[in-house]
Amino acid sequence: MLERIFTGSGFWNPLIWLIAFVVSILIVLILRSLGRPGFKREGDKTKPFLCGNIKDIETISPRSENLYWGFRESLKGYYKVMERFHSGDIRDYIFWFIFVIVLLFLMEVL
Amino acid sequence: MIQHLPALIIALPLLTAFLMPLIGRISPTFRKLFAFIMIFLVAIIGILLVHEVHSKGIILYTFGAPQPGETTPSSLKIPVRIIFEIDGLGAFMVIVSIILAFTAMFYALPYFKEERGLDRFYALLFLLLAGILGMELTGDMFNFFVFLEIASISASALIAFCIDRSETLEAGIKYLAISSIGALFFLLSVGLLYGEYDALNMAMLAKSISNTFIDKMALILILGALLMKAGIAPMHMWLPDAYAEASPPVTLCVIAATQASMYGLLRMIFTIFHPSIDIAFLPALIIALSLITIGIGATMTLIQNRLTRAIAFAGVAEMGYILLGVGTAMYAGIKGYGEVALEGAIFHVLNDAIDMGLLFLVAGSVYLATRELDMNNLGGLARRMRFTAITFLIALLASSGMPPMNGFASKLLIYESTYALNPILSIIAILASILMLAIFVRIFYSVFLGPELPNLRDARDPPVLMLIPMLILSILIIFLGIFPSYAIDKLVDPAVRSLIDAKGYVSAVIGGG
Amino acid sequence: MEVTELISLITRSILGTIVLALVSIILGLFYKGVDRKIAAHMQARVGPPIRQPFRDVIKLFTKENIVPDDAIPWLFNLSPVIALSASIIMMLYLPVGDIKPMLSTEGDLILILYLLLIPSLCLVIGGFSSGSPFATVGAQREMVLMMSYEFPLAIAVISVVWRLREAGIDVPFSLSSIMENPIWNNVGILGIIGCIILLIALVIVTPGELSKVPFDAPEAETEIAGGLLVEYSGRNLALFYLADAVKTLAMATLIIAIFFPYNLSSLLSISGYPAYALDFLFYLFKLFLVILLSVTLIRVAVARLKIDQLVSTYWISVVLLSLIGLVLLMFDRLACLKGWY
Amino acid sequence: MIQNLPYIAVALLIIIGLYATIFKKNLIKIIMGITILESGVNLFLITLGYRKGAVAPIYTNLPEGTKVPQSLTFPVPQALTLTSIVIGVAVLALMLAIAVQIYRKYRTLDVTKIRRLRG
Repeated sequence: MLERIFTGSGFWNPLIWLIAFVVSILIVLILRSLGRPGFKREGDKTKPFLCGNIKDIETISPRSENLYWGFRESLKGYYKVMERFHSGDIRDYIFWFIFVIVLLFLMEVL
Repeated sequence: MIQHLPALIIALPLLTAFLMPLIGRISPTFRKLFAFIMIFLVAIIGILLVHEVHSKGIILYTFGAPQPGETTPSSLKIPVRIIFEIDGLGAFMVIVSIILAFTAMFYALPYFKEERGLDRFYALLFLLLAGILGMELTGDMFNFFVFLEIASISASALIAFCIDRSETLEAGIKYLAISSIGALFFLLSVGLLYGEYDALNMAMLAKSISNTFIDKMALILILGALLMKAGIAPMHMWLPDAYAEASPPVTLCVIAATQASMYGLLRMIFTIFHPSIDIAFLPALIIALSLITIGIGATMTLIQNRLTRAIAFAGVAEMGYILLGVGTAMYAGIKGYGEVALEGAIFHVLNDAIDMGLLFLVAGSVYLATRELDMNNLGGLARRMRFTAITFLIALLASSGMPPMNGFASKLLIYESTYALNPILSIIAILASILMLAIFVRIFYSVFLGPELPNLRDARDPPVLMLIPMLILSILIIFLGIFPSYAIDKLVDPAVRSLIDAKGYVSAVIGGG
Repeated sequence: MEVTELISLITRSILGTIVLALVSIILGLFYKGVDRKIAAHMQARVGPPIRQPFRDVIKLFTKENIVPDDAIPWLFNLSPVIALSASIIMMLYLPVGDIKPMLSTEGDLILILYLLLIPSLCLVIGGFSSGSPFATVGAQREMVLMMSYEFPLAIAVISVVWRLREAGIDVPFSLSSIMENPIWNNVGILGIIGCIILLIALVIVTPGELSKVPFDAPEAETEIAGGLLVEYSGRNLALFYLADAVKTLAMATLIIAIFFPYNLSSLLSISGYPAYALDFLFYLFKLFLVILLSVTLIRVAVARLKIDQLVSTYWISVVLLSLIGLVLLMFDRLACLKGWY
Repeated sequence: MIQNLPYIAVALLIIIGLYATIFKKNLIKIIMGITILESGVNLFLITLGYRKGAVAPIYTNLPEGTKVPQSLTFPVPQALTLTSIVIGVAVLALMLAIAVQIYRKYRTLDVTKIRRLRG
């Protein structure tokens, strides 16, 4: 039960990892407690760091679909193909199923 | 009693399913209680069965004549019977299905309040459970087909259950159409095999199969059907639809059905067809399909805006990991790194089931609290739904395979065996885990973090009864993550050994070596 | 596993963590100072003294630790703690000097790859949980950056390990066997070229891993005001600063462990404590070289990339580069098998 | 040749069924295609079970001079087909029921329009 996993090429022992992790968290917490705790609540300290006249923050914070824009932007071509592939058409679902079977069949025959 | 466990574990859900409409007439509370007691009993029977298999070896349960000649004239040496044969792999799958079904039922009881037709809902859920368990226990090809169809029909009825929304109907008919075609192909190949060998019994077929053209055709049809049912690209498109549109308890059971199809694949490949059929390109093709699945699943999940759909695409990628391990084991044989790969794949079946299950339960809690699944309209829920946020964090780490969660252990086994075949395999596997981490972090941000939205201020954690199944799955994730060798020794290794020892499976039925 | 072995492992991991926490924080801050000094000299500035990072940290510890209104406090405060502790335990699995990794039999290279992710992941979650739009933009960029550099990083690491396995090394994922069997000794001429290419890829990955210029789009002071760290202050910021320092050290140590595992003591046939001391000094020198090459030089020489350029840089150019390295290694194995050398 | 006729019919039925499912736009026609496919598979099973000149194994009602068991057909394929037909009916009923509901929601049965789940 406490054995490490041996994969033939590497090891993994979560228990020891966990012990080390807990110890290091303790060290970090001790280190952290050296610092100045808390803060005085005054002025606009706790408001987000923004300029301009912003009323409610939730209207300007990025929504989910804006995330990872850079990634989608650079793989635009791929995603265009993929969206066409996932057409949602029930016939395509069946077509790809038949396609795989026929492919297997042809690869076997040829 | 003990020797009838395999029959009971199927009979009990079936009985419950058909009693449900009657019970529902008494009172809704009694219906809930009854459903809970029954799923509890099934779980206990399942655990006893697994214990029995692990202590005594393969269990053979015969419906009908145990010996040839008892029902047919003595000159005809064909026993008329259906057998259930449960070995290590079957026992492992029973555990997986029971974990999912148990948590799903637990979650369903408080999840549905005012919905109509709950009798039928529970009836179908138990029917689905019976179908899944039947697929995992049976030792007969035609029986497998029947249970496959039972599972498909009840699952698609369940997916389309909330007919108020049009998407559920669409997902339901897509699932039903594609899986009935798949099942018909399966039946066709059962017919081919029966025509050639006069046998439907898996062990009998395993013994008699040779490398003829018809057998290869049968293998190809079966593989196609089961790969499709397991959600392997490019036949995976039904899976995100079905997972995302069904209500969370149903999704959990559909996950179990998908894993049962993966079990079918393992059984067909390694026990029935493996040594005798020689299709040279097959392992390479399986590996290629698994890489495509991992790639498509992991990249498509990044562009989804619907919470459940994003999780479902990640589920596609997870199935790819399992198939990657299986393909490597097919290529290298179940020895050396191939055995490690198979171990990883089978372990990942369990981990994937638990992780995905927890993710969908969290999505269900979010939906219950906000009536919203579009991630663009969600945000800031971590303040009000702290427990849900923490469980999601656990599921996030687990399904993207971060240490020390359970996903890491099984993925480690897969990475550190597939690279020996070709480094590209594990490179893509590692990359896809990072992509999955990215999508889950995105989900975490857009649902739980960020400024609080004014229309979501009254979102609350779900009631305690719904937190319990989430808690159970979280504890399982952490337990399996910290003591993976326990699960490997107790559950995974017997399963792998039973696949290595295909002769044992055959001789348990036919006798001899 | 026997009880005595377990107990010795546990004590080793506890003591090792304590010792390595101190050593790696001090070393990390020292190399941060060196990096800043050299960068300043390259830009014809005088630059701060080498002990400046220490002063920065001490100053940050005396500052107020502000938690914004829109933040989720428990996550906001937890992230820097996890980031620093994950960076520290990474050092337990990496060879420091000539000493075998503390836990060489308990974790391997894949674990290190995942542990390298955790500090960045904590940055991301901390940025997201601070509730500021700038931090959100920065955090999602960091995640994109992680997705991008992980591909070449995985190629470089897995290729080397695969080649070691094909050369007949047992347990090739273990850091101690990588250290004892340098990749250069196990390959032919094609493999050496391939390894050089992989090394270059890894050197390009390093600034991304540490979000330094030109891959610092997540922090980008000029456009998103420090990005994911914008709301952090006081001791939380200090912890992230330390985590960055330790992670730099760990990344450099990883490169050293894979590609430069040689030591002076075996060359000069010294043994005992002098050998340890010598090797440790040599390790410090190697660290200096790697950090100079992969962090300082690149960050002084190149300008920041846009986020989509960054993705295409890693996913196209660097991936192609490292794939060439992998293919060369494969050919090398083939050549070794057929005896073409 | 003549004994292969059923197999040709099986192949034709399967191909017609697949054609309908892949190329027809109407959901009802797709469901019909699946049913035709199923008939093809059922016919295949039945054909497998056929033995020339053999009789059904009903012991109480055997014709004179039947050799037991040589000239009896083993009724497994028939049993399989019956099961398969029953399952097919269930599938068909469920599919049609969902199709009716889909028509109510989408006001169309054109599958190119029933695709809100995509991407």
